[in-house]
Amino acid sequence: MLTFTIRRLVLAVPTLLFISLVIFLLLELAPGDPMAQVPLTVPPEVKEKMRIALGLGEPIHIRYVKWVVQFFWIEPQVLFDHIFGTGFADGKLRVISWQTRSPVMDLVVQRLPQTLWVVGVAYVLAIIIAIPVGIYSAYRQYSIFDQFGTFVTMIGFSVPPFFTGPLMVVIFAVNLHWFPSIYDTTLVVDDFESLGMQIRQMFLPVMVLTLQITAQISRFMRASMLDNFNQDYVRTARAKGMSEYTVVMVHVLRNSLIPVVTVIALGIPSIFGGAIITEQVFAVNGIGQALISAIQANDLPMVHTLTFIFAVLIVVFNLIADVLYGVLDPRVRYD
Amino acid sequence: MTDAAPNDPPPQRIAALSDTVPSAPPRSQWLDVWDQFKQHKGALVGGIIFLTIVLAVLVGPAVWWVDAQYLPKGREFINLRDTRPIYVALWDDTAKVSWLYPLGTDNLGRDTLARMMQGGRVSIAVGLTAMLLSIFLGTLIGVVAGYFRRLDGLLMRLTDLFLALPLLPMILVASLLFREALSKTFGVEGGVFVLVVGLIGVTSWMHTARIVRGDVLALKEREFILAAQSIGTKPSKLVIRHLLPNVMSPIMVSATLGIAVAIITESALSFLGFGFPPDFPTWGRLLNDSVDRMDLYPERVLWPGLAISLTVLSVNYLGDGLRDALDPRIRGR
Amino acid sequence: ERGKDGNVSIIYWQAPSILNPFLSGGTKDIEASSLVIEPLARYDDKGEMVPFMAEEVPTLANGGVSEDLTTITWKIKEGLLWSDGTPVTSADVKFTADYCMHPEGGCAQAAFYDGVQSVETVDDRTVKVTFNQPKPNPYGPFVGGQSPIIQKAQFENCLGAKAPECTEQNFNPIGTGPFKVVEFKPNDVITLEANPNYRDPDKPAFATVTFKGGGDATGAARAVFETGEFDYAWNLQLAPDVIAKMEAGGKGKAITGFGPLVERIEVNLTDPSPSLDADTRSTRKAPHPFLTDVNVRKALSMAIDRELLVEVGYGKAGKPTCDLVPVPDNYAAKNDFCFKQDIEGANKLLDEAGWVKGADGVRAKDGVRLSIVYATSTNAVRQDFQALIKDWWNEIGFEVELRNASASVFFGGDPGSPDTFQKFYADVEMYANTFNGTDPQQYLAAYRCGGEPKPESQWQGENINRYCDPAYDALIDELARTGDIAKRGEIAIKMNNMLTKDSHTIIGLVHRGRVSGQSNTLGGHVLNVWDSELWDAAEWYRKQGS
Amino acid sequence: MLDQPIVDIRELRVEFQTRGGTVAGVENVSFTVRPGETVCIVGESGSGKSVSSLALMRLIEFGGGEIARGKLLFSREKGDPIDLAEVDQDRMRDIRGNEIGMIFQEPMTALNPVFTVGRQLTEGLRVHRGLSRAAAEKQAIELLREVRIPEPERRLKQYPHELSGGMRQRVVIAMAMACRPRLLIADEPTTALDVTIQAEILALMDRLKRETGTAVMFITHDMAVVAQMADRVVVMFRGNKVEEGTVDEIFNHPKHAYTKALLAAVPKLGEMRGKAAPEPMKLLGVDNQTIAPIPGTDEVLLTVSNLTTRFAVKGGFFRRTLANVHAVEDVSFTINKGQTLSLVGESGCGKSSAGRSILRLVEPLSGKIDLGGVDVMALGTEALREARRDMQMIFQDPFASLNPQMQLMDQVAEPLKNYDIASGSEIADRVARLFDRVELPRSFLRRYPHELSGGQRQRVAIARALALNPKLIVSDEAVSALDVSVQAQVLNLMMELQAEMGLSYLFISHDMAVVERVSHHVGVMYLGRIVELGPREAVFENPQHPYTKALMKAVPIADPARRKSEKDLNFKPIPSPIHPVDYRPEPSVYRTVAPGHMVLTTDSGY
Ligand SMILES: Nc1ncnc2c1ncn2[C@@H]1O[C@H](COP(=O)(O)OP(=O)(O)OP(=O)(O)O)[C@@H](O)[C@H]1O
Ligand SMILES: Nc1ncnc2c1ncn2[C@@H]1O[C@H](COP(=O)(O)OP(=O)(O)OP(=O)(O)O)[C@@H](O)[C@H]1O
Ligand SMILES: [Mg+2]
Ligand SMILES: [Mg+2]
Repeated sequence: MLTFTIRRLVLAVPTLLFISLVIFLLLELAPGDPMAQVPLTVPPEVKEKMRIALGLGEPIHIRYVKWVVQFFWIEPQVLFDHIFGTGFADGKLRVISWQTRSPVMDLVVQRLPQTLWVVGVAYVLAIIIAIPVGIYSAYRQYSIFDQFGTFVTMIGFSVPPFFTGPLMVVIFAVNLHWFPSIYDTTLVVDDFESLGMQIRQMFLPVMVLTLQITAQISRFMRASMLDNFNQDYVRTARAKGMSEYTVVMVHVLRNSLIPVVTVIALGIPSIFGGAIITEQVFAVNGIGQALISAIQANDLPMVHTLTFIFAVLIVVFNLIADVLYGVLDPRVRYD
Repeated sequence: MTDAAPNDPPPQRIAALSDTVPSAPPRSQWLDVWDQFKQHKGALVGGIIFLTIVLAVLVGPAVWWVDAQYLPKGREFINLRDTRPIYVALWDDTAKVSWLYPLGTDNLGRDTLARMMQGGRVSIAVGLTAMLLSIFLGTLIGVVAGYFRRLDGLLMRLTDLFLALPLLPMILVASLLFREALSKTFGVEGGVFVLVVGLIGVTSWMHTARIVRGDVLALKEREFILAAQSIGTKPSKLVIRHLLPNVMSPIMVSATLGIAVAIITESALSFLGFGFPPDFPTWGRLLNDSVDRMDLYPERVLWPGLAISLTVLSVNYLGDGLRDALDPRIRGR
Repeated sequence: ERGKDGNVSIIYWQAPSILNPFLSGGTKDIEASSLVIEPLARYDDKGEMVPFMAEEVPTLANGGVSEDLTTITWKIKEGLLWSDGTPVTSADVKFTADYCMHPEGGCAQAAFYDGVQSVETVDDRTVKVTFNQPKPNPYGPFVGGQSPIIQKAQFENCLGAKAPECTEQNFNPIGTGPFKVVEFKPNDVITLEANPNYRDPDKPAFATVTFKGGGDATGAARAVFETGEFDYAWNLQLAPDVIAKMEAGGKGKAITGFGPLVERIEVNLTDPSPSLDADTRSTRKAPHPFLTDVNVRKALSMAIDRELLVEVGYGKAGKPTCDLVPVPDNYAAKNDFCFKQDIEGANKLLDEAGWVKGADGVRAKDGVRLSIVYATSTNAVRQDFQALIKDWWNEIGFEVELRNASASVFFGGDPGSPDTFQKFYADVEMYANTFNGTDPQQYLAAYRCGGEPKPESQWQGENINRYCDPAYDALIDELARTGDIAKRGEIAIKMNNMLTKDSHTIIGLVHRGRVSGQSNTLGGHVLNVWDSELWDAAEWYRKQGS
Repeated sequence: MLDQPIVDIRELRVEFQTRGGTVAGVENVSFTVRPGETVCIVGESGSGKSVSSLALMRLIEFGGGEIARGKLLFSREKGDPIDLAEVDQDRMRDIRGNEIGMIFQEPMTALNPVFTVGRQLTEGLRVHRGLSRAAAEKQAIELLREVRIPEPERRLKQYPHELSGGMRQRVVIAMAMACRPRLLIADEPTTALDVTIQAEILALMDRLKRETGTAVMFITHDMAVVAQMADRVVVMFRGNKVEEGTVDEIFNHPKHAYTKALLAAVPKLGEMRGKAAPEPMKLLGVDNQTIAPIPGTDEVLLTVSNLTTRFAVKGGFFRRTLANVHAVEDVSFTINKGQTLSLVGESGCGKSSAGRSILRLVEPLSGKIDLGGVDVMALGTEALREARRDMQMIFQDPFASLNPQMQLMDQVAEPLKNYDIASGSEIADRVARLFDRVELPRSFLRRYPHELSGGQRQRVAIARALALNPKLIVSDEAVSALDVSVQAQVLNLMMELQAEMGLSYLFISHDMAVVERVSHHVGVMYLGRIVELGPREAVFENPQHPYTKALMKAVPIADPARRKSEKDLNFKPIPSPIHPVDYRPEPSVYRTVAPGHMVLTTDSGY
């Protein structure tokens, strides 16, 4: 297992380098220009100077190598410095966003809390709801509860967030005034009142996201439980005189969770990636919003870095999912 | 006691090989599929709804009296724009309604019903074809990765790559590279159609590929694959005859989800200006255009929203039923 | 009394990403930073100059501007302090000029320093700017929201190539404005508090400002008009009926003002046909097959119902216009030849010019069909306009293909993209443009022959429609030489008419105003279209009884 | 007390609701089990044996069944008998695992794969006996000892997949015995196991029964096992009990026609003694059956020499080969036209690998394979495909070797299509004739594999193998999964085909009685090598190698008079066939006992 993990990790390095190169070339090739948001009143010569100041004058391979050095060598040093108070990275040029002229990683660190609060909570909530729903739907297959659950989850699949999002805002924020329509990222949670505020402002985006995610996970859970209910060991457990609770919640559940857990692990990168549309609708300025605004502003270092971090997460969580599978299922042995 | 049992058979060949199940007359496979399909109420209803929608968008624009692109002229424009749907008259008698425009008109006086039908054509066509493409790619890559061990690592890393690629820049690049060439070959709208379908397909095959690969890996260990090899089945035939039918059900699931994703992605593309020409309605565009006026004219959001959701919903149920019906093991039950 | 009114919250749906206007041309950034840093003088809501950091506005009359129009001398207000308590000196002003004029700095506002030969400090409070030629309008440097003064002590180490590395400075500039930054979260939210060293001890009335960015225009409008979460929302580009409905929410109202922003259609005088090779396509080497016919262009203009466009797209925030320069009064031609839609007339005009309708309803002459591609950026109102205008043009026998590109592509200058407005791979395109301050000289000079985007200039250039007329070029030069205001107005109007009324190369559509949303409880604000909208933030207060 | 039965099943009827209507799994069954007695329930597959026992456990409800009629009287330790058909599930839970223990058919799947053996063993103890964890574990170790599992302490911490099939089945038995039930239901506990392990398990159950006095209800379709175990026998047929009696009565004086037929179908070791060539079995109820010996020819069809097949065990960082599984090690033999060579041996000894190597379905490492003059080892991909027309394979598991998604017609037609032998209507014709040949009704052509019984499926597999008119058929445990009665029919079919068409078989099996019936020659495999090879009568009547001798002893004989006792059994666990990369095995050297009868002299590891 350990060699498997290390092997995959080592193999991941060239993969990731390649991915970063592909993303870089893709972004280079993409039409669009960092000057797009500069008003038309700024004359073209000035814009050209600004481009050069951004480093766009240099040839493409040099820019890529620079980025690689900055991302893989200097940024880790910064992190190290930050933790241990050393000064390795002093004076070295970090990955700088074109929009804000500030280090991209600082922005990421700044954005992460919101994203984690909203998308993360939605994910956790969805898991908490989806698993019992999946279990019960499978246990009482074709019951009213199951049919209803299927219907609701299908709805969750079918209704796009750019439809539900504004609908929620109009109903709950505008007409009922129950929740704020704009997310306040400056809110500091330090007492019950501010916690209440935080919950209120998270409520709508979390609800929209939860519906979607719950739908997916509970379908998986149900299918997995159904598979396992037909297994022989279930009969063995019953023959031992185990209560239904033990049979379902211990024997079947443990087995059914194995594939579901890996599905959940594979979904985690998307938490960090943020939910672009939901963040936009509720003005939760998280990572997703940062990415979309960077794309709109053609802020290549930012887009490149964010997408690459996302790629790293995908590769890593793919690996984690595989390893988890091995850990949870004693039959699976990687070598 | 046992000897006296009434059903004591005379000495006979042990009839293990005779047909124990009352032998039904042989019948076509598709009849069986249909029979099984009918059992699934949700799927049946879903299928009917989906067919109705398809029929409506196919035939609708041809028979409906007003063209989706038609703009009223002059004074008429002011009179006709922002007509409410006819049902609004039920609770609001001051509302501007007209029987000629049962779903009302938009802010330029175009008939919402006509646009809904016209838009549905595109949305459904895009949804179906993009799904087919994505399923094709996903299955191809999944099967190849699962079947040829050598390519497995490479293809799975490719999958990671595609998962990580940001959609928007991809779209920009693709339209930069291919739009002109495509619109030369297929015409403006055709070119965009091919582009949109291609993009959605190319960016959404990864989950299918993963699932198919997993299943193929497991199937490869099954004895009937070995048996097929021993009777001289060539690898290509092996994949088509033996592997593919056995991964059909996860593919069906991916396919139904795929239509949903494709319809929704198309809307997002229209919204960002990468899709069809702006005067070309699609459900996604109709929805996006009217979100701003949601509290003023809820119907303009509601109808396209419902149309998208209903299509996706019915397709999901349809897929559920089809999956059951296509699996002979379930069908037999 | 300073700080008595607590917090004011502002929402910009485009979030500011930096507070240094020299590094970003973006309006959102300039406006956000205007709460903190100020220029020597600003334009007020009527477009007249008022001193801010300066004692007074230097003019020929008061001797601040030299007779030969080559120097201007500014004097800083007495006892002016930076928010950190240090005095403002002429060295800061000179430094600002050095900072922006540094060749490697990529300063976004470098155009304001055009023609500046030197900036000298005469004494601690006096600076003299010398131009390399007479400047009839010497108010470029240090005037207006785009050209504020930064502190030398803070930015000393950020010159040239180092500019982008100074994150702390760029996010937290020290200024003389009514507020100072507490925390800046790029692209998200800025928290500010009253500047303790602000020159008027009673102002600002608000102790803190929350400046939120992000979301969309609808959300911002809703937050001011309907939910009352915010006091001020900027640039609400929404359809008039949407705004009207939201205003019914009763928490705030929309305010509008008209600057020189004009939504127009530019007609491509060169041939954008894809069959041409990249070096000739849309360049002056290939004249347009039919748009070079003035009758065709005129017909295009005549077919448009501008009143209807305004009603559909802008409501109170727009007026029909035929001009390129709609304001200020001195420079505005105030044409009205196009206000009445005349489809019949257009048809007649084309008939007479020999363009005859074919079986498919499309006019043609000598095998040339009136088939046009109509491009613009992606934006709901523009798409509505496209639909309407296409319909009208169809009626006069044009075949129209609509195309739209994301604003980030359309307005970005990527020479690799076929969709930029500079490349103009379309027959007509629609967008809006404006000019800074009150003087259109630069704006009109854009249509100089040879200044068009072309392959040799990496498709950069301002003469978008490839207009080329020696008479016009002569007028450009004349305008640059003329100092007399009345005379300047005459020349500008003539130039405007050459482009619009006479040649219909530019088809004016809508004179667009700015719409912002203001809460009913916010007082002291006057919408200013000539400078930063937040120019009077020091005067803002909370209305009593609310 | 002794006279009072522990269970008294009266007129039991169990129904299942299916789409096609109500199906009766068991129609009318009554029998009793008395304390300390072993009652064997026999009958063909699908006759309702499992359903009856599940009904008794009231587990049938979870499988969609319903007890429609009848009484299931169970006398509890204290108090009056109760009718299990009536009690509620809560009460049942007390009885299940506590007073009635059950052992299931499939040791591979009966254990929960994600819990340790210890956890699964102690679960019942803690629920029913209220023991603490530590006490339960102590007891569990005791139980594992009782079922003779070596190193019980270590086993507790292991997961089911880490144990061999035999050990797993012992764990299942220990689990069933944990609470000292008064009745033990064993549903085909040994069907999936090797002869040797089967012998051990049977001996174990017998001992446990004697030591604890538990009553045993033993379900099987193997008459040899019945002869070994039973005190009384209940014969079931199509959901009904058709006969009941002591083991002697049933074996010596069967009354019911089915019982007679069943007994006739059982191949008995030693039956062929003195016969030179194999011959089909006499089956009851089949008229004008011609039973003639099948002599075969002396012409050599297949020559295998020094065949070696190894599987690499990869691992480590660079995925290098760390070790090899020596599955087939220096194996040589020949098969004549029209004759059968059988390979016997324990699970994992390399029989399947040898068979597959010959078709090159797995790539042999070295050796020579010559099929009627064709050097199979030298062929390229296309030529190999061509060569496979002459050699076909039938696989062990009729469930797994047919594609569940394809109609039978297409599956049988597939080889014809692959080699473009026939097209269009001719294919349909030929397939239909093949179906006739293997005696399947033509109405099955359009069915799917799951709609057939195991025996029927295996016939389809045979039809598929026959489609190409091959010269050699490798039959890899082709009858092991089948009912005796069905097995007899399939065996007869295969032999008939051999007589008619001059087919040669490489017959792989672990069932000695079957092997004796069908083979001309026999090879005994152990750990990848053939330890003894010779004509059938030589190997069976004069076994030389110690392993062959042990194997012969383990075979249960379908004769209650010849029961084996536990001490006859003496098996060593098979050593691992995995060796490091640099391991060089010695070549196989044989001693000739008699002409054609050879015994390995190289160390075989036994
Ligand atoms: N869940 C079920 N649904 C429908 N029919 C069933 C079900 N389970 C068993 N049956 C039917 O009940 C009958 C008896 O099955 P049972 O499993 O008892 O046979 P068996 O004697 O144990 O056979 P085997 O030797 O193959 O285990 C069969 O005809 C079978 O088809
Ligand atoms: N594909 C493979 N990869 C690695 N090892 C294998 C493979 N196939 C078989 N083996 C190993 O080779 C040895 C011989 O296996 P084989 O299947 O030939 O035995 P067998 O005699 O047919 O047993 P059974 O009676 O259980 O079918 C076993 O130890 C097995 O684990
Ligand atoms: Mg059974
Ligand atoms: Mg085998």
